[in-house]
Amino acid sequence: MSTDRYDKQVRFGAIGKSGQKKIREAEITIVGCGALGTTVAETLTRAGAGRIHLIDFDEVEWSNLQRQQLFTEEDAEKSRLKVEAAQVRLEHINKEVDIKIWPHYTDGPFLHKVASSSDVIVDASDNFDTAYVINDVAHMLGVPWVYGSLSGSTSIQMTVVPGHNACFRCLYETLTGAKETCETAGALAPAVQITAARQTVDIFQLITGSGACGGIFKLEDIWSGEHQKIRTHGMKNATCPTCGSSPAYPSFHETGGVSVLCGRGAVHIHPPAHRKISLQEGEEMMRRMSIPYKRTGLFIQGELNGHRMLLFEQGRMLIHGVSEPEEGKRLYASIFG
Amino acid sequence: MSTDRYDKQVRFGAIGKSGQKKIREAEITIVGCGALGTTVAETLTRAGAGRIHLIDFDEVEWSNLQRQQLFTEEDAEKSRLKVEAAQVRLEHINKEVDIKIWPHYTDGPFLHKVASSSDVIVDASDNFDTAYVINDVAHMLGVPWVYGSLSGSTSIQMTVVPGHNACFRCLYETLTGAKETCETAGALAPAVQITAARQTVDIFQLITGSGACGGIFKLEDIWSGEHQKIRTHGMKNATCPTCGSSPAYPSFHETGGVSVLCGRGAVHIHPPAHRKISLQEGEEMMRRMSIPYKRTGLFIQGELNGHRMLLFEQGRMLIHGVSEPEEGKRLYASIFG
Amino acid sequence: MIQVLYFASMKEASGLASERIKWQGGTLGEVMEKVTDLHPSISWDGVRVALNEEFCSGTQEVESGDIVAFIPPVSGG
Amino acid sequence: MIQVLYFASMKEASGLASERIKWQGGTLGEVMEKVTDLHPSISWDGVRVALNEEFCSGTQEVESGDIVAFIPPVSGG
Repeated sequence: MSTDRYDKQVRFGAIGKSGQKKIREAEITIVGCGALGTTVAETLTRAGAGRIHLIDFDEVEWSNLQRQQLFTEEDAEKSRLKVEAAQVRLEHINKEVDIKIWPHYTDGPFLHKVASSSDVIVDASDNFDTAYVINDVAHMLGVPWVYGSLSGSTSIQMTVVPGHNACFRCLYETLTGAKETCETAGALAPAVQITAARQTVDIFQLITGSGACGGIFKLEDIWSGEHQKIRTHGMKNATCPTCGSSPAYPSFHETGGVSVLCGRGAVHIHPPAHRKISLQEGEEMMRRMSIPYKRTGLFIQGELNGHRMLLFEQGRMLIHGVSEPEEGKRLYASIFG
Repeated sequence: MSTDRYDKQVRFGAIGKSGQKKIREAEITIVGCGALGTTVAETLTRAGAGRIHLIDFDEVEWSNLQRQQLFTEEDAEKSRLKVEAAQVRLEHINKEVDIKIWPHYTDGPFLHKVASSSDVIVDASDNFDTAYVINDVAHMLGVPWVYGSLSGSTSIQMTVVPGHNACFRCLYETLTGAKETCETAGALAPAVQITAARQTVDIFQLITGSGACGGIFKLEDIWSGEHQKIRTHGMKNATCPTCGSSPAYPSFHETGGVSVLCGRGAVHIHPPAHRKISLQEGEEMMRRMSIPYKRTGLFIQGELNGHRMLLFEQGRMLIHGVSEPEEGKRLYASIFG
Repeated sequence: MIQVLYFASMKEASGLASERIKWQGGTLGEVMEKVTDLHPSISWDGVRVALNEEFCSGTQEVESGDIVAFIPPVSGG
Repeated sequence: MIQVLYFASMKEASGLASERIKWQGGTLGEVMEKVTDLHPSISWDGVRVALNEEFCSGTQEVESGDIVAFIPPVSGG
């Protein structure tokens, strides 16, 4: 039946039968299930990877469909969790691959737990804060990670092998000022595909041990055609708090906070590490306060002052119709104090 | 509901609202619904194109799933026609886009008819013969076309604007000798994504009239990272039989023949132009010869000497379990003389 | 002459993907001053600079024929 | 020295994605002869040649510092 399923990949000399076997046994953690995450996850699933962890707390929106390839109109209509919608499609594509989903916010301790047995960690998030967290966790675990980012028609990709390459923090010790995000410059689907393709090639090279990825910052404007392969070696910082001789992993310990979601009029609250609220406790609280709610396997959906809100395990909450962090905090505090 | 559906594309300056309107009104013909065809079709569908024609006579196979992104295990299990399986998925992704499917072999007259009102023709086929046919038809119609090809980790892409650029025949007046195909060197999904991404950017530029595509042969080995943008201008041939001053369009008139399908042990027969057999006639013939068969909307499936065969409109036939063209011809002749 | 490449927000601020600039010699920092003169609306926040496909600091000497790329931070995924 | 890039089947036949070759001057055709000496199993059927990112014929002169790319036909989609 599916004997020649991976034939076109096995015929590629640098992979071959032994590479295919390594892909089959590989475990990969993908942080973010948006444009890059869905594309990389689909390719790895088609490629026959062993196990894929998909981390994302967000729901499918109409504006995602233009470039997030696993999702359909029905997923947006029903505001399905991205990781759930992705899992359903990926299992139709290849049921041999074990897809683990985590509708969670990515902080250091959480990622450290999920990715502890992964061979590669993939940054498919849409923000720098998460890249710093991945960079720290990857160095703590000694696992290579694959950075990717895009905006408009610009694509950036870089792989960091701990102990070998300048790390993300070496390149961006601090990041201040205006950052170009998909909000301001849009995001072209072909820029997504190029970024995800470069990420996937590096994942294949890391898993199969052939090819020499790492240490190159690949930059392309797919609209103008300008292209650069920039060596990062000169940026290596011997006293870097992530990859230097006395690492402190500053982003690992950052506690939760409030983030405003990209272009959605929604606020996402993740409580500090010492204050975990279970779904059980959340449900109890809502009942006590007579807040109308519905509980599913992964979250509780409720309504407070006209705002739709979703409460996840460990007390994370998504509040719609709010664009100011402070208002989100107030609403959160009105329930959990 | 879907007001901001294309928001991230509209925010991209070179597209904007007016570009989005042009995309919405555009008609695109895609020749081939394999790796490149499914990827380009999905991106254009998500982008909100007006109408997409998809041409391919083939069925989904297990070995397609590794890199052909619209298909699932069920499509392979049921040997669905590629264009039918693609249409179902594309309509789930964006029902605003009009997807027309053509389970046909691409010869000159057929393509000329299908693409007559298209703004762009896309080569997503897996062979040179079809590229020559597209090149001729595009010049007859005066419509730009977007070439793409790949093998292993190598990606090639080039856009030809009739009257402006050296054409495909200028570059490859004759093509002899060994050709590297997916059969010998395999085909990596990231090479597909890169090629399709470059094709889609050029489609966007042609449709929106911004950017300056055409005349550049883009070449990349995504595994090694080597990359070239080669100007084709010097190859322009003033007496080219396709784009020269007295065009003869030699590939337009080529009649049908027999082709052996890439790595499948199947033979595809397309009868010469003067000999068209309707599904009605085919059914009649099978009944008369007591060949067990089943008729669907688009084809008749029958069994002859243990070979599964599919008969399409106009007498095209796909015969499985045969790898020699001559044997295919014999089987075909045993029914239709 | 040196060739200067602008990416992401710098491409929008300059209105150019690339340009050639007359150059008699000097440091990367001086290239940045020159670019600021040409395109006053450019913001340098978080911008990284590559000289001939190698990340470099502002003290690096730039020679005629060199290629300088300016890369603002890009976040989206 | 010139830099030679091998793509697709030529990369497999040479076992290299690129290499540097000593060069005193001569035509593209002579570069091809040199490459055949180095890698006798290379097939030239249908190969197109680009010199400094421009398609060229075998009579073109090649100078030290130039980049030559060899591109065999590739069909797959």
